[in-house]
Formats: sequence, C-alpha cells, structure tokens
Amino acid sequence: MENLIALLVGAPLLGAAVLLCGGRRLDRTGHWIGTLLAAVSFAIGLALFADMLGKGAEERALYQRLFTWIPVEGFQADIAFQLDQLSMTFVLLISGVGTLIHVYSIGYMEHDERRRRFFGYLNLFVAAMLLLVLADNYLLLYFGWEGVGLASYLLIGFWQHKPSAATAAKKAFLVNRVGDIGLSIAIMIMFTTFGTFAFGPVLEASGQASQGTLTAIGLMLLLAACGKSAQVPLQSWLGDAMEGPTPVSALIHAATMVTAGVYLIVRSADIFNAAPDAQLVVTIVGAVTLLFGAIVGCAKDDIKKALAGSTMSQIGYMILAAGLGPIGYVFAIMHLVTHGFFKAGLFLGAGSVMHGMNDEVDMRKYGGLRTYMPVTFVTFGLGYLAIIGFPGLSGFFSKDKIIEAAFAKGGAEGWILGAVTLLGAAITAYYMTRVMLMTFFGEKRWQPDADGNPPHPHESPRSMVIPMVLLAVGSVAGGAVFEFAGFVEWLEPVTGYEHGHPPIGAAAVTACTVAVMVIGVGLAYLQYGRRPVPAVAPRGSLLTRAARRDLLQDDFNHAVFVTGGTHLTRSLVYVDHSLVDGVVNGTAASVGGLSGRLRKLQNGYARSYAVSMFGGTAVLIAATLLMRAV
Amino acid sequence: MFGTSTAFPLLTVTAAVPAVGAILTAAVPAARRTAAKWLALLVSLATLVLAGIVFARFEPGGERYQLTESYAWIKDFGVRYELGVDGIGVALIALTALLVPFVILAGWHDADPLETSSKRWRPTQGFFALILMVEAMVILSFEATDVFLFYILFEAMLIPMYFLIGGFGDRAHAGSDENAAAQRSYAAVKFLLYNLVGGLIMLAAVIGLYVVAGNFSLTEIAGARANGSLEIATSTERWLFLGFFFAFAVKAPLWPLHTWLPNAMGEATAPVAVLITAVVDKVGTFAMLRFCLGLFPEASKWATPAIVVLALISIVYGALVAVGQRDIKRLVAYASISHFGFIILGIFAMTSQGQSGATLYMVNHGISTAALMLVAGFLISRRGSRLIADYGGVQKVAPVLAGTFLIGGLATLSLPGIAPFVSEFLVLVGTYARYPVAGVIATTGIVLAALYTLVLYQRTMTGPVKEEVRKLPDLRPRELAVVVPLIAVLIFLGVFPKPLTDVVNPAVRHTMSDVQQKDPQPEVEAAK
Amino acid sequence: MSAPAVASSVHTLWTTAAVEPLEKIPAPHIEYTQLAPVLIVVGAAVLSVLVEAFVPRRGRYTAQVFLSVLALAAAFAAVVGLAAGGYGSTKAHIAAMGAIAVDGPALFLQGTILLASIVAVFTFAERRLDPADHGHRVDSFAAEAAAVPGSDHEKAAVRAGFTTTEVFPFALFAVAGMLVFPAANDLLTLFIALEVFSLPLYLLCALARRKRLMSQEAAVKYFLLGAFSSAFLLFGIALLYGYAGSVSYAVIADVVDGTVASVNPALAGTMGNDALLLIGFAMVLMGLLFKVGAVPFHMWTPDVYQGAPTPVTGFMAAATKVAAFGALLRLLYVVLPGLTWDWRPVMWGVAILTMLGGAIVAITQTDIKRLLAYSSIAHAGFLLAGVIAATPSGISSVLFYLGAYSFVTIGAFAVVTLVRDAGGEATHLSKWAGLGRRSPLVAAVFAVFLLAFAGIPLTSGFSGKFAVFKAAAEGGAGALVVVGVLSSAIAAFFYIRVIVLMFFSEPKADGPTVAVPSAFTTVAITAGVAVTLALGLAPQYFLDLANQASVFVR
Amino acid sequence: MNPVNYLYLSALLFTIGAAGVLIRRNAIVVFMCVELMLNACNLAFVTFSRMHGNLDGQIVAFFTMVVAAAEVVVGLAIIVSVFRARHSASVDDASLMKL
Repeated sequence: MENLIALLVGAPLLGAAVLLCGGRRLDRTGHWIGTLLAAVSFAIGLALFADMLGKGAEERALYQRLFTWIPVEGFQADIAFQLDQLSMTFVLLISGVGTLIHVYSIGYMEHDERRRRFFGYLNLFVAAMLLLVLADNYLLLYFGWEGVGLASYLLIGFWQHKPSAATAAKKAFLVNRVGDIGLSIAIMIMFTTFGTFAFGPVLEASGQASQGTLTAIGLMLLLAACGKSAQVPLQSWLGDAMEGPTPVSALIHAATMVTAGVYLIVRSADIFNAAPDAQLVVTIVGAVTLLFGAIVGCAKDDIKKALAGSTMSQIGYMILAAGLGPIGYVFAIMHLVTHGFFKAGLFLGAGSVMHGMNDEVDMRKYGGLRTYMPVTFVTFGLGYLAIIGFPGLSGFFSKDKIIEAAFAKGGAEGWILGAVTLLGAAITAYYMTRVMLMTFFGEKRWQPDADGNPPHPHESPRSMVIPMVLLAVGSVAGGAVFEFAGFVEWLEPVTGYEHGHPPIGAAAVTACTVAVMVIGVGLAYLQYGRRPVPAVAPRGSLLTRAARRDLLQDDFNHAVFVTGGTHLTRSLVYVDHSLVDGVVNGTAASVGGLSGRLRKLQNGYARSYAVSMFGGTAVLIAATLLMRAV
Repeated sequence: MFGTSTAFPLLTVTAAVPAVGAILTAAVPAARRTAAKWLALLVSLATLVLAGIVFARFEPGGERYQLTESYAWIKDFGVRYELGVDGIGVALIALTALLVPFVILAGWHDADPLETSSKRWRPTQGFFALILMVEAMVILSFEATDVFLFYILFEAMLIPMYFLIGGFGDRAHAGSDENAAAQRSYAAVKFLLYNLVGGLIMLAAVIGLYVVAGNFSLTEIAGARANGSLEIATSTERWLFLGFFFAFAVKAPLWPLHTWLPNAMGEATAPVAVLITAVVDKVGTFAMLRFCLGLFPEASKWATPAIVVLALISIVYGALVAVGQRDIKRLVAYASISHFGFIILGIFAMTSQGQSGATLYMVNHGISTAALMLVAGFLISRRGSRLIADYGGVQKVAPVLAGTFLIGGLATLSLPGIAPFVSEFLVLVGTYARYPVAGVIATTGIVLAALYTLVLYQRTMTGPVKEEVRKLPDLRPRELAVVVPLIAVLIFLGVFPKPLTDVVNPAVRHTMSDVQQKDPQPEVEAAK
Repeated sequence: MSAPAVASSVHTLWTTAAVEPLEKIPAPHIEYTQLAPVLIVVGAAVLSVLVEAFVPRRGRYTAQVFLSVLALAAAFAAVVGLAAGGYGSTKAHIAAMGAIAVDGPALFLQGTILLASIVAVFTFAERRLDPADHGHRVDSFAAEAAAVPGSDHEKAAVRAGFTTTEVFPFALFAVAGMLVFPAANDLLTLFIALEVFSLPLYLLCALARRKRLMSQEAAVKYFLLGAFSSAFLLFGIALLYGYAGSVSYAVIADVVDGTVASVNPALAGTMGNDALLLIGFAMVLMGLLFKVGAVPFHMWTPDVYQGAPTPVTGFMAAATKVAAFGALLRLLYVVLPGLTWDWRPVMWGVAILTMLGGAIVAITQTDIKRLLAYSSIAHAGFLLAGVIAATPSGISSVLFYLGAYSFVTIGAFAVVTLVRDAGGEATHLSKWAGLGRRSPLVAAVFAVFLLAFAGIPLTSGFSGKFAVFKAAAEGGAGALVVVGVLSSAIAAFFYIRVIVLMFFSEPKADGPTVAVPSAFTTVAITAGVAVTLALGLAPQYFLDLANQASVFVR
Repeated sequence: MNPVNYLYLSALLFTIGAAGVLIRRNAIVVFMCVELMLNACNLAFVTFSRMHGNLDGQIVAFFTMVVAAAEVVVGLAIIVSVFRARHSASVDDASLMKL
C-alpha cells in the first residue's frame, strides 16, 4: 500500500512535466490531462485513506523510502515519505480541493491562450504541496516548501504582461525567501544538535536538547511559517498575491499553501511543547495577525483583497491555536480544513462574480447581484455563514474550539488570547457581512468597464458552478462531520491532545462567540444594509485609511528595505568601481607616472649619461668601502 | 605513494586529445571555416568520452590518487611529470569535458570573420583552437600532482584565455567599435595582469617551497610532512601558504581581488565568459582545496578566520553589487563572485559537509552559470545589447527562451530540486556546524540571490513587450541543443547527486585527514 | 709604507741585475689546440680583411659570408671538441701562461657566443628586406660609411651598388674579443679582450643604411661612454695591480685570501691595503656592469640599441651580454671569492635598481627597439640576481639564462627587421597596430618571443627565470626573488601591451608591410623560436650542460 | 722621492680627465680627456710596477698605449664622420635619441 505514496506526488508531477514540455500540440487537451492527474492523485489519496481507516490508531502511519538524496559524510538526506493521519488530512484537502479548482479553472481560464501552461503550473503546485506534507524529513519538506513557493510565484505572475502581477510575484517569492532563511537555519541547528533532520529521530530526541536550542529552532520554524502563511511581520505579500487568477487565490492563497506554516508548527509539536517561550511567541504572532488581517479585511473594497485579509486573520487563528500546544493542535488543523473549504468556496464565488462583471473587483461597483447569479449567491452565502461561525456550520465548530482553547490556556495569557479571539470573531462577522451586503444586496452600482461596455452579470458555466457547490457542501457539513466523526481521536496519535478547560465553561464561551458574531453582523448591517453604499469610498477614519493601505506595512517595507536597499547597492557599486578597482588602477597609474618621470633622465645627452656613470661609480666605491667599514 | 598505476596513460591522453585537436583546428585553412568548427566539436566530444572513461575507471574506494602517471621531467628543478586524480579532480574534469562541447556549440557563430577583415586572418580557427587549448590545460591542471607542473599550467592557461577575451569580444556592445575594442583589450589586459601578478607571487612561493622541500611532488611533500620527516618553520609555512592562496584567490576570485571578473565576463562573448567562470576559475578553488590545504594544513587553519570573513564579504557584497548592475553579463559575473564566496567558505569551514558541498558547488555552479549565461548570450546576440533596460516582455515573444532563462535563474538562486541547492545547503550546514555566525550570515545570501535573479527576470522577460524586442525569434534548434542538456543535467544532479558524491566523499575524507580536522559531533545523539 | 724601504729594495734589484747576467726570458708556451676557437676566429678575421683588400667587390659579399659562417662554425666545432675532450671538467686548466682559462664556463659561454654570432651573421647577411636599389640587392648597412648622409657621394656609392662588407671582419674581430673576454684569466687580457670586441662594435653601430644620423649618434655615444668606462676599468686594474703586485687572477685571489705564498716584505705595504683592493674592485666592476647594461651604467643602452642597425643591435644584445656576464662571473667567483661579503650587498643594490629600473621605464616606451633595450636591462637585473647567489647553481643558472636569452633576443630583433615601411624599419609601436591581422605568423612568432621575455611558462624565458630565482633563493637572496617577481609583473605589462597592439587593435591603413625574408633571417628566427620552445618544454639537457660547466678553474 | 706621489698625480690626472669628459662639449676634447684618463692609468701602472719591483705594470702600460692608439683610430673615424654630417662636433648636438 505504501508504495502508492510516491504516486500521490508522481501523478501531478508527471502532469506538470507533460504540460510544460509538451508544447503547443497539447493546447487542446492540456487542461483535461491536468485535471485528470490531479483527480488520480485524489483517488489514490482516498484509497490510502480507506486503507488507513482499516487499521488501528497506532499502526496507521505508512512509510516509503525511495532513495538517498544527498549522501555525504555524516549527512544523510533521503527522498522518503511518511503518511500519517496528519499528512493524510492534508493529502485529501490538497488533492480534493485541488481537483475541484482544476475543474473550476477549465471554465475560468477558457479564454486564456496560455491555459495549458496554467494547468501545468497548477499540477506543479499540487505535486510540490503534496511533497511538502508527505516528506519524512525537514530537508525534503524544505524541497516541497520551495516548490510551492515557485508554483505560487509562477501563478501569481501568470499574467506577466501586467507589471503589477510580475511585481507581486517577485514580492511573494522574496518575502517567502526571508521565511526560508528561518527554515534552513532551523535545519542547520537540528543537524548540529541531533546529527539528523528526519522527523522521527529529531522529534524523539527533542526532549534531550537544551532549552535554548529548542527555542531557537522553534523561533526559526516560526519565521518560516510566518513567511509561508503570511503572518505578521512577513504578511505583506498576500494582498498583492491577489494579482493572480482567482482559482490560484482560492487554491494556493486560501486553502492550501498558506496553511503550510500551520502544518510545519503542528508537525514540530514535540519541539514546541518543549520550548514554551517559542510557543508564547507563536501565540502572540497568531493573535496579532488575526486582528491585523481582520482590520485590513474591513477596509478593503477589492473583494479579493478583503478575502485575503480574512484569510490572513483565519490563519492567525490556526497559528494561535498551534501555539497553544496539545490543547490546540487538533483544532488548528480542524479549522485549517474547514477554512480550506469555505475560503476556497468564497474565492471561487468571488471569481464567479468577477467573471460575470467583466473582471471588476471593486465591491463598490457591485450590488444586488443575488438575483443575477443565484447559485453563486447561495454558495457564497453558505461560505459566509461558515466563516462567521454561524452555529452548525463548519466554521462554527472549529473556531469555537479554538476560542475555548485560547481561554483554556489559563492565566492572564488565557484571558488575553481569549479576548483577542473573540474580538477577531466579531470583526470577522463584520467584514464578511460587509462583503456580502456590498456584493449581493443593495442597489446596482455597476459601471461600464474600460472598453465602455456595461456588465451583463450572468451565472457561470457548469464547470465553475459544480466545484462551488461541492465546496459549499463541504463548508456546511465539514465541521459537524469532524465534530461527530471524531477528528480529535483521528489526529490525536500524531499531534497529541489534551482537553482544555476554559475558566468559564465551554458553553459560556460558545455563547459569547455567537453573541459577538451577532454584534458584528448587526454593526455591518447598520452601516451597509440600511443606507446606500457610496460608489466611491468615503475618506474614512485614520484607521480606515491605514487599513486600506494594509496598515502601512508596504510603506514601511518600502521605506526601510526597498529605498534603503537601493541606496546600499548603489553605494556598493560605486565602492566597487571607485575604491576596490580604483586602488588597483591607481597603483598601475602611479607606476606609469613614475616611469614617465624616470624616463626624463634619459635626456639624450651623452655627458649626462657619463655623469650617471661617474656618480654610480662613486656610490659603488663608497658602498664597498662602507661595507668594509661596518 | 602511488596508487593503481595504469599501463595506458589515460590522463595524459585525456588532456592531449584537446591539445592536439587545438593544433589541428588552428591548421584548418581559412576558407574551410565550418570544417574547423565541426572538428573542434568532435574533438571536444571525444574528450568528453575520455573524461567519462576516467570517471568510470575511478574507484571511490581505492587509493587517494588513481590512474597515476609519473615521468622524470626537469630533474634540476626537482620537477616530475606527475599525474593522478582524486574524486575532486575527477568531478572537475568531468565538468570541464561536459561544458566545452556546449561552449563550442553556443559560440558557433561568435568568431565568424567580418567582411572587412583580411583574407589571411582566421579568427574562427583561432577561436575554437584556443577554446580547446584552454580545455587541455585546465584538464591537465586538475590532473597534476606535481606543484611545478600545476603552476606551469596555471600560468600558461592565461595566454589562450587572454586571446579569447581580448580577441573575440562581444559583438553586442554599447557604444562605438573603437570604444568596444578599447574596453575589450582593457578587460583582457586586466584579466591577464591580475592573474599574472597572482601567479608571479605564487612563483615566489613555489621557489620557496622548493628551497624548503627539495621537490615538488604533492604526495611526497604531504607524506613527508605527515610523517614528520619534513619540518617547515611556522612562519615559513605561513608565507608560502599566503603566496599560494593569493594566486588562487585572484583566480577564484575572492573579494577584494575580484574586479577583473566583471570586466572579463562583460566584454567576452557569452561562451568565453562561461569558460572563464565555469571552468578556468574552478582551477583556483580546486587548487585551494588540493594545494593550500594539502601542503600547508597548519597555515590553512591559521588563516581560516580571515578567509571565512573574506568569503562572507564576497557572498553578500557580490550579491548586493549584482543587484545594482545594469548589464546582464556583469550581473551574472557578480553573482558568480557571490557563489565563489560560498565555495571558498565551504572549503575553509573544514567540515566534511562543507568540503563536499564546496566540491559539488564547483560542478553545479559551473553548469548552472553555463545555462544562465549561454541563454543570456543568445538573448543578447538577438537584441544586440547587454543593458537590462533594453529588454522587457521577452517571455511574450520568446517563451522558450524566457523559460530556460528562468530555470537558469532558479538554478542560480539554488532552488531545491536543481543541483546548486544541494551544494549550497551542504556548504551552509558545514559552515554552521563550525562557525554558526558565519553560517547564519551566509544564509542571507539566499535572499539576495533571489533578489538579483528575479529582478533580472522581471525586468527583461516580463511586463509589456518593448518595441525592439517584438521581433526577437525564439531559441533555434542549435541553441536548444545547448540549453536543454544542461538543464537536464542540473535537474538530475539536483534530485540524484549520488554519482557525484560517491567520488567526492573519499577525497574529502582525505583532505579532512590532511588538515587533521574532525567534524563537530552533534550535541544529542538522536535515537536513530 | 716607508719610502726608504722601497728604495733599498729596488736598489737591490738593480744592483743584482748589474752583477749577474740576466737569465734568458723563457719562450712563452702556448697551447694552440686549446685556444683553437679564438685562434680560428681571429685568423678568419684577418683573412676577411685580406678579402676586403683583394677580392673584387662583386665577390666580396659571398666570400665574406661564407668565410665568417665557416669560421664561426669551425670555432664552435672546436669548442665542442674541447668540451668533449674533458677540458670543460677534468682537464680544465689555465692556458697561454696564465692568460686564458680553458674551463667549463669559458667553453659553455664561448659555445653560446659562437652560436649566437652565427645566427647574428645570418641577419647581417640578409639582403631581401629592402627593395633592390638600382638593381643592387642591399642589406641593412650603409653603402659607404664614409660618405656624408644624403650627399651626392653617398648617392653615387648607392648607384654603384657598394655595400659595407667590412661588417663581417668587424663582427669576427668582435667575436674573437668576446671569446676571450669570459676566458680571460688576468686583468690585462680582460682589458685587451674588452677593447678588441668593443672597438668593432662602435664601428658597427655607425653603419646603418637608413637613419644614418641616428646611427652615427649611437656610435658616438657608445664610443665615448665605452671609452670612459674602459678608462675606469683600467684604473681599477691599476689599483688591483698595485694591491696585489700582479694582474693574474690567481695571484690576486691568493692575496685577497691572504694565502699568498711569499710576500716580499718590501711590498707588504701596498699588498693587503684594502682601500686599493676595494676601490680597484669597484672600478673594475663598474667597467663590467657598463657592458652588462646595469643601472646606473645603462643609459647608453636604449640610445645605442635604437640607433644601431637592427642586426647589430641583436648581435650586441645577445653576444655582448653573454661575454660580459661571463667575465663578471669569473671576476667575482675566481678573483674575489674572499670578498663575497663586500661585493654581495653592493650587487644587491645594483640588481634591485636594474630589475625595477628597466621594467618601470620600459612601460612608457614607444619605440620597439628602445622597448627591447629596456627589457634587456631588466633581464640583466634578473641575471645579476643569479650571479649574487654565489653558489654553483648560481653559475649554472646564469649560464643557462644567457643561452636562453641570447636566442630570444636575436630572434626578436630579427623580427623587428621584417616590419618595414617607406622609411625602412617601422620601429614606432603605433605602426605595429593590427600586425596580427595582417600577417598572423610573424605576429605570433614575435608574441612567442615577447612571452619568453615576460617569462611565461613553457618558454625558455620561464625556465631561465626560474633557474636564477631558484639559485638566488637557495643562496639566501629571497628578498631579491620577491623584487624580481614584482618587476617581472611590471615588465609583463609592456610585453602584453605590444601583444594587445598586434592582435587586438585594427590595422591602420598606412601600416607597415612585412617583408618576406630570405633563408638567412628565416633560419635566424626559426632557430630563435625553436630554442625558445625547446628550453621551455624540456630544459633538462641544457641544464645538465650548464651544471657540468659550472666550475671555474683557478 | 716617494713613488706614492706619482700615484697621487695619476689620480689627479684621472680625475681631471673624468671632469673633462663630464663638462666639455666638443667631442674631440671629450675624447682627449678619455685619453688623459688612460694615460693616468699608465702612470699608475708604471708607478706600481716600480713599487712592486716587477715588470707586469710596465707591460700593461705598453698594451694600454696600443689600445689607446686603436681607440684614436676608431674614435676619430666616428667623430669625423659625425662632424661631416652635422658640421658640429658638439656632443650635445647629438641628442636625436632620448627618453
């Protein structure tokens, strides 16, 4: 059975290879091949899942070792896979949602002449992401980690002719690279500490390492997670990443890749468990980000950017949960999966809307669309209810658990985190309601696009609708299924689990959650439901304006890194040319000058030559005598 | 002392074939230009086959130096014609023999005579003959186990390189022809003088070595030092080490002795630039590993801190300056400087991972730079400009070219799955194991690498299509034949470097014992 | 010393002479066979004077070339014969009543000089480079030296097809002097040999066919300065004689060592008076350094090299250096070994000055012949480094270097004669631009010579440089090696410049043409290239020769 | 009379000759100064010969005279030819080649 694992990665990889090297002759069939191979991967995933369910909790993990990747004195890196419950969860999410989005893209990218390549990139991404979650050591994980980074780079910049897209892609890659520093340093520390970086040995031995070392590793891993999962302070790329085609935003920047950070932390549970300081930092990052993202989400008029902000904040929840330790890991993953469903659904919905509105993204130019694209409305609505945590829908279960766990952390810490998560929930409800209202309700604020032809909103083709429906189902049912099918028990062998007891009983927490959710919705309704939405954004409060600019993060980065860096490089180029090179050229020049001066002595007069001879002899004699004297 | 001595002088033949080929190519009459090209290509392929045989005949488990040959040469100077390869040599010979055919293929039309030039002037024959001559000398220098023999080749290979740089400049040059010629000969002279000065200082050290050791046989001297029969005063050893290292650091090149490289690579044609950075410069790093560490272990350890610092400066500085370049080829040159920083760092980290990494790095950097530089060359030859600003939106008109260029770039920023990642990561791990701070600083290099690569790609390949670019044709079959195999090799070695590491590991083990260094042991013995 | 003592002693001398009859002076005993090389050349020289006198003009050229080449070849054969006969090693001894040493260094150097001269004579004999003038083939020498440049007289001479075939006897006499110079075993012979080869050279310098004013100027400078220096040399000899009471190397050496057999007490005063010794030594040294062209006695070199007819320049640059260094070696190693600690520091200074001075000033030269002149100065510096080693390996390395260098030099100057324009040889560097494009072969050959000068491996220049530096380092002159290395780096720069000029710059429209030489020059150049590469690739055999030849007899 | 004085004289003559070479312009005069130096040498030889009481020095002196004569021949030949070509015997005029 375990020999199938390689195929999970292999199938989409093959697809990528075929599609990218195949050339124009595959333009017709390319998208089908891509979708098929993604589906194959999903099918294998299901097969393995079924097989896994058949086994006892302890012997569920499967291992497959292909070959030694880097065999060097004292340094062994294998191409080897580990499929346990955690990985399996991801495999299903990735291949499942992945396949749906492949299907969706068939319709969405229909009119793009580079569709074949788009599917090639998508397959590449799926392969890399699966490699990431299937790796059995950190170096191979790093392989996948960079792989998804590359795929994301290619897909964000898919419309390369748009400078904004190209820039966004570059930015995403670079910010991720900063995170990667963390991952590679973490691996280095592991290697020097444990002599290996395979999950098994490292995690087992993690207890024996010194506190400081573990904290260092933890923080470095967190840095990596921040990069990949767009957490403060490395969050700046996610908003711009929305330049990519919407399916990409749905798959990579909502459902799967951005959650890799959460996977990394949960996977390294043992290390973090042994390094409370690192855990604390993790929770802080999570908390900050969930507020940050939420606030940004409130201010954006670009529907995708609003969703991006929400993604940021939802992942904040997951990171926070992961930071809570055994009481949170499971729920982090659970929220991750549910979020995968509803956020992907929301994005696909947004895409569908844009599809109908001549790719208009400004919500202030939508309005009253519910009648024109009913299916989109419904699916989007369900996703909306899920994300705000409407009781019974998936988001409710997962998020509520996280909030409980946050309180259960105990002490001041617990209170603060709990409060933050609650506040986050309220804001979530607020901005999602805002999105909902601005898009589907109220009067039409449509405007003709650049070419002057007014939008004719219509329902999207079936290939796009079906995935939306399926995802909607997932976002409705997912939570309940997990809750009652025993997601906790499923993951517990891998991540460990202990039940957290919030100081105020679980019921109370739930009550609060619902309450704040209602408040949030209410506020939003008062602001956007009752009175008409201005077609041009009002100036708004200072906070609003800051939030529109992503809370000035880019301005900061630009001022510090871009401008500073430019000056640095410019001055270095100057130094290189004038100083380093100048010294050498200077020496050469001075020798030349000396030569020119000495040359003057050769003045052509025999008598002066005679003088030099005479003088030379005199010196010679003097020197000889002197030698004898001393 | 010597390992499996072969009846058949395989190493000599491997070097002799291109040398003879060079002479034959040069002898081809002016009219038969194409014949000369084919001859050169065939010869280089034959060399590749021979290199393959060497690779195959080399037994990783066997003696340190294999396929050895040893003949008396200049008794008076204590010089013998002594050849032998260890794993590192084998790997680099393979690299050289692998790249040259592509260099020749890529430079197919670079040296076609202009209509104006006189009938007796035979640039094409000269161009390919010189390339083959360089190949011969480089290969032999990787084989030499006699310091003097190595020195002679180290110096002699400057001459053909010099003519390649100065004689066959990049036709795509900003500015007038005179200006171009002036800059080209400036670059050539700069190249030659830098390396000549380095070489001459090394000459002083070589003579000094003779005075203290009495012969030049690497194995004998190292052996004598090991068993204590040859004592060298500490100060003397340090001076000699510095003499050698200076020459290699110029060649490598190490900051602040690097400024000749951008000029040389900028002015030379892309294939020649590849020859410089991918092949000839490797002799420098190779020599550090074999001669500096092999002959002067103590001095090497003494100098390590300073060298590590310089290497770090090279890494960061090279990358930053690369970001600021306006000329594609100069950008690649500075990128190479940064990479050479990694190689030297790996060598002097004195850990198995570091040195294996450094050796792999030499090979991988050679191939990846070749890929990137040759594609860049194709691009430049199309548009006739080296300035980044003159491009934009190329991927729209020439997707394959852009794609290969991107892969080359990704290799340069050492993305996992492509060969350079393996070596770079090994270097980093190896360095961190001994000098954590240095390791961390070096790691920042991976961001900077991404920066200059992606900036280059974005500015040239993406965005709206520039008017002058609109007409550019995509890669031609000949050019594909150059790029595709290189990329294939890169990806293969990125996923399965074992064939290489198998030959390199034993050599590294020997070097480590030369410098009497043990890898730092992990704090916690993980439950394996 | 006290005057009366001398008086008395001298008095006794006279009186005794008065009493007993003076015994017969013993007839000098000359080993003709061992002096054969010299005698052959001198004889040939005398013969060729007769040829000048009696053979009709038509036949002279042929006769002279034939005679000189034959004589030089024969002399070389004689040298080889002597060497084979063991006179280089076991049977080495002092011939001609202590006047001339027949030993390894002498034979080796004589061999080198003879070979170089043969090649040089070939270049003398070249008559294809210039277009025929009034139907007469012309060589590089004035039609009639006595005629005023540009005068009707000269034109007439040209019309009549006169040629200065006297150059051959001159050359032969010069060679004879050079043969004796390094073999001279007493200061008198040294001085005579010096003059014997100098005077003909002065004249040869004046005989250029083109640019005669410069040629004559060169001659004047060379002559006056040469005479000036030889006066110093002579005075030095006088002082040494005053110091030791003899001009014989052996005796002087003994006195210096203090191992002299029996000193006439009357002479004890001057003997061992170090002031005389040191001053005298310094002045003799100056005389030799002048011929070698060492800084600060080098200033004649560029002007003379530039003005003299190029074949003569080549001849001078090669043969004179060999001879002068031979004499220098013998003086320092045979006469003054006891003085090593006095002369070494001085020579250090001279060597350093010479190496750096030559290299640095050469950078800014614009005339190829002057450039080569300065390069020859720099090379003199390298050779001095070898001399300073004061070890047998020092001797052998210098011998080897001289052999290697002389062929490169003659070859290089021979190439210079080929590059011509309307005004004769185009020696200005700017004229050489793009030569590599016009005639790749000539340019390539010249490049080989330049690389040899620069000491790039696989050329004889490198082998030689390595040999002398190695010797110097072994002799404890490491610092000299470093200076030498630096100056070779500087020197490399201007050799490279010429190569750049030839290959990388586009040829000018009014650029020079490359004359197609006759067999003579071709042979000369080919020999140069062959030796350059041979000594670069497989120097061992010649190194062995030099080693065997590295023992002075005393 | 103390023969050493002759040495002083010869040294003086030599110096005078050298000085002449350095300061006089006319080639002939310069040349004569050289001759003076040579003769100074001769004087020294003869003196030493007498002091040492052997004849080597005197023999050298004879040789020197011969050489001097030869030099005159060659030297005058050259100088005269230059004079005829330039109508000046000044050493300083002969400075075409420099630097």
